[in-house]
Amino acid sequence: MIIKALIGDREIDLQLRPGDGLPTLSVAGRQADMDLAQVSDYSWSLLIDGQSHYLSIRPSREGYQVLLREQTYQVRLQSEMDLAMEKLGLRRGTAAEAGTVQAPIPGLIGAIQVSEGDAVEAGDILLVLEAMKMENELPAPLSGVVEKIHVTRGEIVEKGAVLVVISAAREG
Amino acid sequence: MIIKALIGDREIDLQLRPGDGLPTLSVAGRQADMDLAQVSDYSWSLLIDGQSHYLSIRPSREGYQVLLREQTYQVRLQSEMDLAMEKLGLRRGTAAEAGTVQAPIPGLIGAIQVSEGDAVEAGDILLVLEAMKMENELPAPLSGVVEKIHVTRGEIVEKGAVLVVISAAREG
Amino acid sequence: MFNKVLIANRGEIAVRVLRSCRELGLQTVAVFSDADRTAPHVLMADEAVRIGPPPSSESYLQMGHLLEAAAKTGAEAIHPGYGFLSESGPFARQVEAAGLVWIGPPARIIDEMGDKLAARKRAVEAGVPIVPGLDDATADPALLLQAAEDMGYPVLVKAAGGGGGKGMRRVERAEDLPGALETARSEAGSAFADDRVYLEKYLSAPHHIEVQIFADQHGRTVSLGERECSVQRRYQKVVEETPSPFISDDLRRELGEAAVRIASACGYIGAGTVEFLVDGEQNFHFLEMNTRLQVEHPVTELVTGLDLVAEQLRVASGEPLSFSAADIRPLGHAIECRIYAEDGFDGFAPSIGTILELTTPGGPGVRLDHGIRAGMEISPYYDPLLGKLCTWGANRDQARRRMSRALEELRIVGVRTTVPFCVAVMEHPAFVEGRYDTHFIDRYIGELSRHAARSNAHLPAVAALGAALYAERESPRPNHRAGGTGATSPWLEAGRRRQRSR
Amino acid sequence: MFNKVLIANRGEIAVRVLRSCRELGLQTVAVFSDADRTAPHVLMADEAVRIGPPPSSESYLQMGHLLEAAAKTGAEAIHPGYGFLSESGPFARQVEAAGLVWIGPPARIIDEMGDKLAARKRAVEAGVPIVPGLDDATADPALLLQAAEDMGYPVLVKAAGGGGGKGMRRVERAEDLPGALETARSEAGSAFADDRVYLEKYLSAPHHIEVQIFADQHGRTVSLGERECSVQRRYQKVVEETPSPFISDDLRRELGEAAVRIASACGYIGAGTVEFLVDGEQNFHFLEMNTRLQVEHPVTELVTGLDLVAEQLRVASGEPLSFSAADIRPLGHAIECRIYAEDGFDGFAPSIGTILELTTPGGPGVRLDHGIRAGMEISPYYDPLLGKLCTWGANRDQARRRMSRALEELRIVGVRTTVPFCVAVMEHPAFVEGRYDTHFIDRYIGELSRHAARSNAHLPAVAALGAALYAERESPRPNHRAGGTGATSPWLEAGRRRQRSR
Repeated sequence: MIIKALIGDREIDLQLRPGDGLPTLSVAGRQADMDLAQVSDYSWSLLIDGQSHYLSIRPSREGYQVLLREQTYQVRLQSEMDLAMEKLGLRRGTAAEAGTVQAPIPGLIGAIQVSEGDAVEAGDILLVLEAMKMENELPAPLSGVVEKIHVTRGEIVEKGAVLVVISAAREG
Repeated sequence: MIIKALIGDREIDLQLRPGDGLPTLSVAGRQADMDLAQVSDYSWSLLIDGQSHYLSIRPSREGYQVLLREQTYQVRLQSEMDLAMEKLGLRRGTAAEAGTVQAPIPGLIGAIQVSEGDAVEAGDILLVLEAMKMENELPAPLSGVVEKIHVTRGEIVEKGAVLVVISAAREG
Repeated sequence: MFNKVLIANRGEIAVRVLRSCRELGLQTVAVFSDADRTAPHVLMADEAVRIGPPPSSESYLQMGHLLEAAAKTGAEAIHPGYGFLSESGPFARQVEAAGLVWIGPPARIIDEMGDKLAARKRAVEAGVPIVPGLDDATADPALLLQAAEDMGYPVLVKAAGGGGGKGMRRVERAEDLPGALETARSEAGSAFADDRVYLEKYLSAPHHIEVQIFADQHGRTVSLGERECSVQRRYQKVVEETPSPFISDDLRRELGEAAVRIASACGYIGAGTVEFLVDGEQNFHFLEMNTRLQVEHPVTELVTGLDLVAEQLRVASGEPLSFSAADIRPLGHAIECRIYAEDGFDGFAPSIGTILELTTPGGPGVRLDHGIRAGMEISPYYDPLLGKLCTWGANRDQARRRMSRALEELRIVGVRTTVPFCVAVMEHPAFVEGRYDTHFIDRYIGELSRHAARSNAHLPAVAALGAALYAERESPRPNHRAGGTGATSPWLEAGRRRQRSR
Repeated sequence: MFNKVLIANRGEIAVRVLRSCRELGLQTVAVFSDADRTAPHVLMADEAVRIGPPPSSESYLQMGHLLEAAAKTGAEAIHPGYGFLSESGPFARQVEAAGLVWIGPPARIIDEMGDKLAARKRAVEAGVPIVPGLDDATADPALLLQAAEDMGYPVLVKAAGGGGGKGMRRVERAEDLPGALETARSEAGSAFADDRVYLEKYLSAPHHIEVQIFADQHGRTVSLGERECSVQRRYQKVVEETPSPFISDDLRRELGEAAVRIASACGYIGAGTVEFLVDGEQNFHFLEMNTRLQVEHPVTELVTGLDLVAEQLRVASGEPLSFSAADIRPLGHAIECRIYAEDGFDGFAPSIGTILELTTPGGPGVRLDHGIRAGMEISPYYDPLLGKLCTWGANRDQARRRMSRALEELRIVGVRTTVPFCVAVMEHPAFVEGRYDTHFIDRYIGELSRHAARSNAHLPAVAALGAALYAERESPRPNHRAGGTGATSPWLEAGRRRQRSR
């Protein structure tokens, strides 16, 4: 059961051997002594060959969000099966579609300047996203029709939240 | 619905009026503006006429354990009904029985020097309670027979835990 | 002295002011918006009064609500902290009109020094060099073009009525000047209700160095030394230190004297900061004066041993300063890192969310000022400054190493912070050697990011292992088979289950 | 210098040592018993090695396990902290025999100064007055009775081989002496494998004042000033401060010189503390020497600006002290309050349990050293010291008020602590005025308790209100009726439900 972990564009080969007691893992072929102990609701102590690491781990949409020395890592885990499916081109698409406007930063939705059904030109301002003293005007990424507005004024959104969907105008 | 709160040997008269919104409480006849807001799992912010109090509140065997400015208060609440029953002598007894040996401090059970069924004299050492570098020998409070031993060696006990019960020797 | 102080602010500065009040035996009144009902400054205060809904325009900036809260609680004095209404002449005037003590300089000084052009004039009168420029905001376009030509491009168009980068434009070429003036005027007009703008020479790669001064109502004005504030992004400070590793002792003395001259010239009272730009040849120019407590005041406190907030309270109540110039003998070195809810390696993008866990550093030479707690929601309503971590050392190297150590101990789970960015700054050669100016971040952001990635090169593998063991552990045991295939991998099951339950 | 240090301890002192190692760029190895797998010192260290089950006799006191851990991790030096094996000559010898650096004085000095009789002899040779007594532990009963008669009752019977109150007896009358000698001998024999006892005059109401000294391997021995440690219960310190508010500058100088003479006489190396008893007339007597870092070392660090652990590491690696006697110019005042998991108002009864929440103080002049975290179990296996809160002030009054303020900010939910007791000490008139000796707690415990009750007189009502509103809120809503009678009181329902579910 060879497994891959993906962190950004980095791939790490892991091998998990569920034993009678603790599972053992090897990284890139090298086996290590490991012990994961829960510290608190979100935090864990991981000893790898005696090296002490203090992590917080939370499941996320993409896999797992790991905080380590105040750096956040997004970890995706893949089994042999996943890898095989990927080879067959069965990987789920994750890229946002061209007409989807997402929040570039977390913030508060200010004035919304379009309505569903409106025709917009690429560059037209759709709405204002307020964040920490700044007002950010979000423009339409392409020309078309406002298909769906997912937010309302005064709403707090996270980074990456889908705000508006524009369906592209048919050419000709 | 007049209520009493008991803290140690102090009694405080409270009056709770569950309203449409927040309940209002008056203390010793004086009504106060109050707002209790949850801060975290165990902690609460209580504003009484604008005075800010930061409490931790936990239900306990006796009622509620309240931490306030690092002091711990045991609060028992009584309704009119409770008070009426108390007047009729129907109050539940809380005092430990004479033959019950409780842990005077929290600690680790060391050597247990008696077995169930043993006859003991008042003052005989029953067991050793170890706490923070000290060994405390706990004696039998009265002469009689060891009826029940509730603990085993190596066990950690809290203050007040019942350790051993001695049934008094019948006189004559 | 007054007995009860209302703190018209929130976050770490409200907590900071509260601490000094308490040490002096004064009662404290906190104010809060609905978003801050259980914020630390509310939990710690003696009294707390609600002043409105979350947006600061409806709460912390509502002068009427603040004065009502003071009246209701019987507060006798108001401390504005920094930001919000701290540099509002009208608010200071209203506070005094209500018969309360304003803990800050008198309204007329706030008004005067808040007007950048009036402040520049004061500096000139006090014999202090200013950044070359054209102060006649009403000059005709031809005159402005000529002036810009004379001082040489790039030039800065700045608003007379305010700061914070609003109404400010950097202009590279003459043909862009008229347009820039127009935009700046309009921005300044809407931001400060004052559309006057002026021209300043753009100094390349200056140091931003400021001097803390203090004056009482009895004519004594003292300099408490300088702070080096050149680690900035978008004119916002990230790291400060004192003493400056850059300036000579002669310049240090000159800056202190210049700051005192300007403060004396305008009859200053209370805590104030005189900001200077210093070029590579140690030429200095007055930039502006801040008529309030500065975010970075703790580094000055660490080397002087003074409590600046306590001193503000004393001065406001009419007492003389507790020290004279001769008492100021700065000892050792202090550094401050600002902990923002921002990702320093992602363009300082703000991060909101809930602080799930908070672990604070301790031990020798560490001071932490913050206004957060575990379980607190970081909302987009307010400034993203969570707190300030300061260290003191017998020398700069010790303070710096101690800062690295303390940053490592600080753990904030739930939002991204500038902590890893600050760690990289502490270890960057230019910072280690004290060779940096205001372009430090822009110049080195790539290096800082690469350095962080390099020195943490082993961490992605650790994170992957942690996630794998976590998934294994959290997975339902019945599915767990020795030698199981990928298809029944317990951790993928667990991962999927959790995704579904969202 | 060595590169990797194993810290043979736990709790706040392991964390303390780790911090200085990190600031000097040294790798750290923590050791842990099964009870400490997720304790802060393990979470913070670079490496961590399990050394056994919870009882310290099977883990932290296991010399072999510690040496194995060092060998396994390649640690080159061992820091013992205080307590556990820090004053074990045999362990120091084994560490050195294993080719490792022992961070402490050489074994022969530990042995010599650990022998109270040998230490008294050194003091006499160095011309330092000792507490009057009879040092001949083998003297016949008649001689002992005569000596006791000569020095006057009460007298103390003390063990030559160790401290901590073991083998110590206070004797009021001649007829009790033989019995006391017998018991003390037997106790000392089993505790220290050394049944020698000696007689000391019992000084009434002395001050316990100690001097921090530091010596390097190059013949330099320096005094870093004194600490006043008279706030004690059962010979255990609770509050310490420096400088002592009691002694004169002349005595301060004399004590420093005496401490240096004793340390020099025995060829001392490293950090050490010379303890004195000082009577009401400022006569002083050598009591004993501690050949290790002291719990209360931070107050000395706060007024001198030194890092004593860093200095220990330097001295152990053969470097000279980084300072000379002339560099020691203590500034301001520092106070330490020990935070024990004990109820100060209930005979210092220990408290065990889980720390549910932890909020730490911050701001100017506050230093916190602790080894706990939210979620941590406080077990009866180890010393009840959770941490130490220290404050610095420009003067004693500021340090004291700051301590009150910081104690109020410290919140430990889940176990009872000495925090409220320490608040009462800070506010007691005798402490405020600096008029106290080693009988302070015994003399004033009633007053301290009453003062706490008085100044918190309004809190029981607040607690009652909090509990009532909490019960109301936690109660099941369907049962909630306006004007409900006592019989359906929602909070009593809630209270009962919760009791049943336990």
